Amino acid sequence: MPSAPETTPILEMRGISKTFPGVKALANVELTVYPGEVHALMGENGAGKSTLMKILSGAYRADAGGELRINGEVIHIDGPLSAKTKGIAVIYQELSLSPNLTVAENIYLGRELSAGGQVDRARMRAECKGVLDRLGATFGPGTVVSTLSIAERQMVEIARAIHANARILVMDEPTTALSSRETDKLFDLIRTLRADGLAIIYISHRMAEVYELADRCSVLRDGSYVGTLTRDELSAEKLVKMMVGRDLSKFYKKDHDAQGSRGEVILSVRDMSDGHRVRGCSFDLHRGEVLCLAGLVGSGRSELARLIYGADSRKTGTVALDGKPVDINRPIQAVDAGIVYLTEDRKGQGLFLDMTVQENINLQVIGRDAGKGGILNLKKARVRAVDAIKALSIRVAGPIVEVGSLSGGNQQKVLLSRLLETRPRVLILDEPTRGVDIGAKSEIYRIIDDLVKAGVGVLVISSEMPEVVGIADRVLVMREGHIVGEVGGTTGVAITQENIIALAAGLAHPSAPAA
Amino acid sequence: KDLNKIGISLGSMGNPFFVALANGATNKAKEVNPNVEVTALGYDYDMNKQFTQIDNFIAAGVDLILLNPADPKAVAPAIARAQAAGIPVVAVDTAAEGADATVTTDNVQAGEIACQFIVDKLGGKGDVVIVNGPQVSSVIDRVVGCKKVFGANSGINVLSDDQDAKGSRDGGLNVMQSLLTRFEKIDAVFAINDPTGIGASLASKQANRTNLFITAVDGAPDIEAELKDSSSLVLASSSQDPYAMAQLATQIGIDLLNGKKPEQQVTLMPSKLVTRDNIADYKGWTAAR
Amino acid sequence: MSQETSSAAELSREKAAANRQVFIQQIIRTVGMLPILILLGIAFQLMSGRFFSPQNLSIVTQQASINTVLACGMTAVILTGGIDLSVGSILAASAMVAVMGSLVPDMGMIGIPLALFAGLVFGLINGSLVAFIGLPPFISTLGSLTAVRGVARLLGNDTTVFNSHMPFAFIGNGYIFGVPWLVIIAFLSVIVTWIILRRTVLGVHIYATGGNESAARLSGIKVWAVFLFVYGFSGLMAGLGGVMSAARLFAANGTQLGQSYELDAIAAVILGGTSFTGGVGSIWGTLIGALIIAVLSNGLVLVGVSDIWQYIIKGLVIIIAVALDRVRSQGGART
Amino acid sequence: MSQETSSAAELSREKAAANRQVFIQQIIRTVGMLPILILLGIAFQLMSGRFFSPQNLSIVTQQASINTVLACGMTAVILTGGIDLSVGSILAASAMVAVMGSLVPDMGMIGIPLALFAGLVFGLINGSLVAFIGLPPFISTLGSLTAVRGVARLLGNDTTVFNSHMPFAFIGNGYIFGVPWLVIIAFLSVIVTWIILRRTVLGVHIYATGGNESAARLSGIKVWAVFLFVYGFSGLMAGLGGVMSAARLFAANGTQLGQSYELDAIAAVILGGTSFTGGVGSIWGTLIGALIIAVLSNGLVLVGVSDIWQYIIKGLVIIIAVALDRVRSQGGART
Ligand SMILES: Nc1ncnc2c1ncn2[C@@H]1O[C@H](COP(=O)(O)OP(=O)(O)OP(=O)(O)O)[C@@H](O)[C@H]1O
Ligand SMILES: Nc1ncnc2c1ncn2[C@@H]1O[C@H](COP(=O)(O)OP(=O)(O)OP(=O)(O)O)[C@@H](O)[C@H]1O
Ligand SMILES: [Mg+2]
Ligand SMILES: [Mg+2]
Repeated sequence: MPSAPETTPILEMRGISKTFPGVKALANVELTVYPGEVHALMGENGAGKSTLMKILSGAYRADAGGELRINGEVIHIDGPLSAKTKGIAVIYQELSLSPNLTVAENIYLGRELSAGGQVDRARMRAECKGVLDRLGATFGPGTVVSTLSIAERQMVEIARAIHANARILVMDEPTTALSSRETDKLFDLIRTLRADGLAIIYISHRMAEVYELADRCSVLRDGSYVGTLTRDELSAEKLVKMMVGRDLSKFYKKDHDAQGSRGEVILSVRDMSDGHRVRGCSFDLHRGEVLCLAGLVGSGRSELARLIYGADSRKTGTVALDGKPVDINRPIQAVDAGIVYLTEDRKGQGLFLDMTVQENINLQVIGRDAGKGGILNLKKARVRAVDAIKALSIRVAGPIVEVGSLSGGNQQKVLLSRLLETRPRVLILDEPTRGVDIGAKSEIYRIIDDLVKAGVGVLVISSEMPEVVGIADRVLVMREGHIVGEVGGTTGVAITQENIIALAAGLAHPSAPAA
Repeated sequence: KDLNKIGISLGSMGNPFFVALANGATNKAKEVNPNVEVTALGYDYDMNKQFTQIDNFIAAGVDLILLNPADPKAVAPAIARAQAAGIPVVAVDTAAEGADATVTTDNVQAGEIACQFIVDKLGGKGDVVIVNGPQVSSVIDRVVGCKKVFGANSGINVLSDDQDAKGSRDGGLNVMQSLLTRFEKIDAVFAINDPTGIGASLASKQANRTNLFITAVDGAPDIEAELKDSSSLVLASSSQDPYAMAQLATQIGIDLLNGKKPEQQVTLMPSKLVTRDNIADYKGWTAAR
Repeated sequence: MSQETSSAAELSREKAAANRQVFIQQIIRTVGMLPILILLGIAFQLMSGRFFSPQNLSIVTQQASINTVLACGMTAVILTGGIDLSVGSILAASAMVAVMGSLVPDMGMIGIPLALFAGLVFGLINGSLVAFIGLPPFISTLGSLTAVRGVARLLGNDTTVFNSHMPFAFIGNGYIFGVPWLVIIAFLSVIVTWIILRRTVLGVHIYATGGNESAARLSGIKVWAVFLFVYGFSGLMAGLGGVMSAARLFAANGTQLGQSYELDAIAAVILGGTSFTGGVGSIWGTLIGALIIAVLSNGLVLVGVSDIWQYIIKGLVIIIAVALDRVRSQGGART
Repeated sequence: MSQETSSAAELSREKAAANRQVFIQQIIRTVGMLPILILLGIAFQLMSGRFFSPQNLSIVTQQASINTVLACGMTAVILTGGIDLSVGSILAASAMVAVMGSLVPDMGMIGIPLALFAGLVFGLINGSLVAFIGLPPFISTLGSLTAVRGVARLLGNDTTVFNSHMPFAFIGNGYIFGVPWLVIIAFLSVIVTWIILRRTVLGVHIYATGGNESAARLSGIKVWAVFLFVYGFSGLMAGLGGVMSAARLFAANGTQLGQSYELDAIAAVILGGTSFTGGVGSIWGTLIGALIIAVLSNGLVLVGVSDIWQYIIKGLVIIIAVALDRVRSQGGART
């Protein structure tokens, strides 16, 4: 039905190229999208997916020579506004909201309603309420965006696109910040929109989502168009081979023996609370164990991690390392004790985008490497950076490239290698594979596996269910600030998606709350 | 009427000249009323700020205002407001239109004698430079006086007169350095005040151009040291006497309060040239009196 | 299932509470410095016994008026994350134009539009540099701070121009219903700015540009138009300040006017709680900030503090005021 | 398989090329304004015939020296995303301390450490306000701009203090191997700043704090210590500037010294390509910026341009220089 050759494609992109200073991001790429289809766009980190979409949305200008057709007509897009008027709406990978404005103002940004020369805030609020309700948002249109979580902000972006009555809707990794429940809600929504005849271009690194949603799937590799598969042709092997150019033998690599490698307790957290988002959480993390924290968005997992790390101030709670209590009130104390934390907000709180890859990788160890008087050991820094780039296969021209110019997945690897350079004993990873491509993902899983084998305790917060099920030795489930249950490990309850979701939603009690 | 409060609005309270002026006024007023409250403020050469200060003085209920006007004519409306509130206004250092009285150094004459010194010393022939300053009326007058003298002597060639050295040592030094590079031969320099002159002297000494000399206007304490120092290139300064000026102005103000009109609207205090020869007899601004 | 809905209800209740809290915080931020303004007033009243006299209040508000007008434009500029250092120079140049215009026989009122126009043009030049060439606002307005000062001096050839029969003298010295014209103009400027910022689409775009410039660009807002507008508006306000100054002084001078007025205007905006990074702030805060500055200058004279100590006290009060505000609204974003 | 290796080789060749390009870009950014500096020099030489004389070059560099020293501290501050408006006032206060110290019989050299200490203390006060109370840098240093100016005047009771037998007069007037001491001190300051910024852990932390403050906090950098350091360093540099100024002028005055020096120092930093938002910039750029400003002031006098036109030309040159730079390095991040 959707790929029927007799229908005119709503969108055709032909011969699109884009050169950045020093980088050929796209070379002669094509893409054809029909109305009423969900068209997945796949490719490794840095393949050029976002760049292609930014050209479509008028944020970038393509190099001369390409052609763009909508409903068969050649068009020119010379800015965000002209894309918008042609019915193209994009939800970017980096959220593009004004944090100081309200939800309604953001939804109407650039096409505000006015009455008698005044902005009509009341009407704006009333009219976008419907969209928000349809999305099941728990916040109102008058809420200031800066008070929303990442997931909620993403929901605002989706609402904005839907509300603009777009004919072509681009979603650049919309589910990276969503938990399975929000994801299901989003998918229902996407199906409705598809039924309404919208063309949806869907970018994701999650295979499962692509199988579930996509009618067709185009693949980019290193800035070139590789090919398009229809639904029937879609298979993991084919896709991966197109994307990576080789086979990925084992995806969720779990070499370590879940029972065998698990050692004594390394980190124990007791009665942790911050007064409102986290309430009396206690748990133990063992040496050589991957412990996952699952739960719905807003259940307080990130907050709990930040409390342990000393990034926020706690109300009650103690942390002990190897049975000895440690005093952690600031991040530096946690780092010194051997606990590191990978933030979920890579750009906002993780990386220094204007600094080079080398500086970012070395940032937390330069103090240790430095000579007398804090003089930098640049040689050592370079060696570390080069090694780390190799070890994590970071796609970058060299160590003195600014991190801001890397693709999202490669940025994530830079951030991860910065933490690994500190040789931590406890690693807290908050959404470690957010926006990371399949190859890099399996590399990150391999790294986690290696660390665990070396006796590091790893606490992973993840909203991606297959990931949790795939890598966890044990799973704690959080709900409304409490740890409400445990699966896997010694509980005897299997680690399955159903068991976790049941706990997270407060529907079942397969076991007593841990500790 | 009693004298309980005096408001003084002066160019810049960081300038020793105005400090001496404020001291003179304060001491004079204390002779009349030992408990007198004197508020002396700098308006930092901003006309709005001076208007504001005068308004504030009116609100504070002062009995007498002394001011050094930002502009001789422009300050008239503010003066009129004060007078309407029954407060007599005496201008010091620069004449002010509408003021009840004015006491000022004869700045034109000060410029004249400083530059006459140059003309005499050069024998009426030579290349000179005027290092100018912020365009306030006292500075303008000095330059007018100076140019009058130079203009009368056809042998004198004025190389530059349009560089603002900000009236400070710093500015004098910087501007003079560049002027020295620009002109290979300079015989004498007229600086619009002492700090500028000293700055020019420092620049010339640094550049080893000691075949020139400098005159200035003020007779400030630092010029006294300079004139006593034989290595200095400053040879003369037209002195002012801010202390006496303020005393006179305050006296006139007190008389006005008691209904006595001054003998003349404008009292010009003549300037005397202080040179190396007569420096020993010069009393200076800060001398105890 | 019922549990889920109840938790959803709870969540939305919590959200509403959070929202309320944000709202209250905004109010606090807006009127943030009001208590300090009142405290200062009371302190000066106690020490001098004259501060709250009607005559003095009229003087204080008049003194605040020009800075308030400048600060209105500055608020819009800073809300976009920019800065305008050239307002003092533009004020001086516009005041020159106003006085020179007022000297035109029989149609001296032309000085007003001419001065406003001059201010607008200078502002639009600043705006073009920022909007089209993408210069950092600090450097482009630093350039015009210097260049426009030169123009102001050039206009009068370094002399004072004056006109004792200023046709619009009433602006600087007249009253309506006992309220000085200067104060009325300043208040109207505040109102107009408030309407622009809070009641028009343009205002939303100004806040959006300051909050996240690239997001604003992506959503199709003509960011260049926003920049052009705010700098043009700031220039226009400086032109209005020039008219007010000319009307008050019956004179203007290229050097002796407007020196470092930009610092006072910026201080008013920041005291008023507007964030330097843009996107957050309100015009009412600016008004209070401007009043605090004027009250300090006036009150310290009333109390008879010496010039030196006025400097020290003013500096300390600015620091303490903002520090108090910071401590009080702890957890607020860093401006 | 062979195809894969050959493509890998190609990739690595491509990578090397990209690497080179990045490197060249960085160099261009660093020396960005150098062509403009050279152009200005040539233009002034052609017009006056004296600009490149050794004597004049010595004068220009001397005139640039104090601003360079201030701009070194300012660079560190701006790299953290802050600003220090108080350097001019601190310079004045330190110069007062230096001259007063030089008058101590038999141990006049004590003026130097005293002045440096005074500068450091004022700087640390600024730093504490930013680091511990979280005041916006603009407002806290605006407060000290005013308050420290008051202190400077208080120190000398509003008079000029002078010492014609300054024991450290050589600093302001002496030469080593034909190079003025002032220039040597300025150059050493640049070197020291470069080492701190580029060769020490502290320097990386400064860039990191400016680049992303919350990431810096989260990665365990003591952000408060960074702030304390940069403002302390800026104060210390202003103290050094005070010593240089005192040694050069044999005198100091609390009001007349250092007025609006902060603008020149900031202009030097920004002309040098350091970003206002922090995290991006280099000290060599600052040096070139400071030289451009000094060359302009000196060259315009050499050519005989009147004071009024100097203002206009200086303003325009600043704008044009940055605009040219912007056009040349198009696509660069907005500073
Ligand atoms: N503004 C830019 N300047 C320079 N290079 C850029 C810029 N934006 C993207 N690139 C480069 O273009 C290439 C494609 O990037 P793009 O963001 O489109 O990848 P992507 O497929 O979306 O990757 P990801 O899955 O990680 O989001 C990368 O090599 C990236 O480094
Ligand atoms: N700055 C903030 N101000 C007010 N509320 C906030 C703020 N940040 C987060 N919240 C709220 O706190 C709740 C927890 O958010 P958060 O996203 O950190 O939880 P989480 O369990 O870590 O979920 P996830 O990691 O999947 O996003 C959210 O409901 C959000 O609305
Ligand atoms: Mg992408
Ligand atoms: Mg989270």
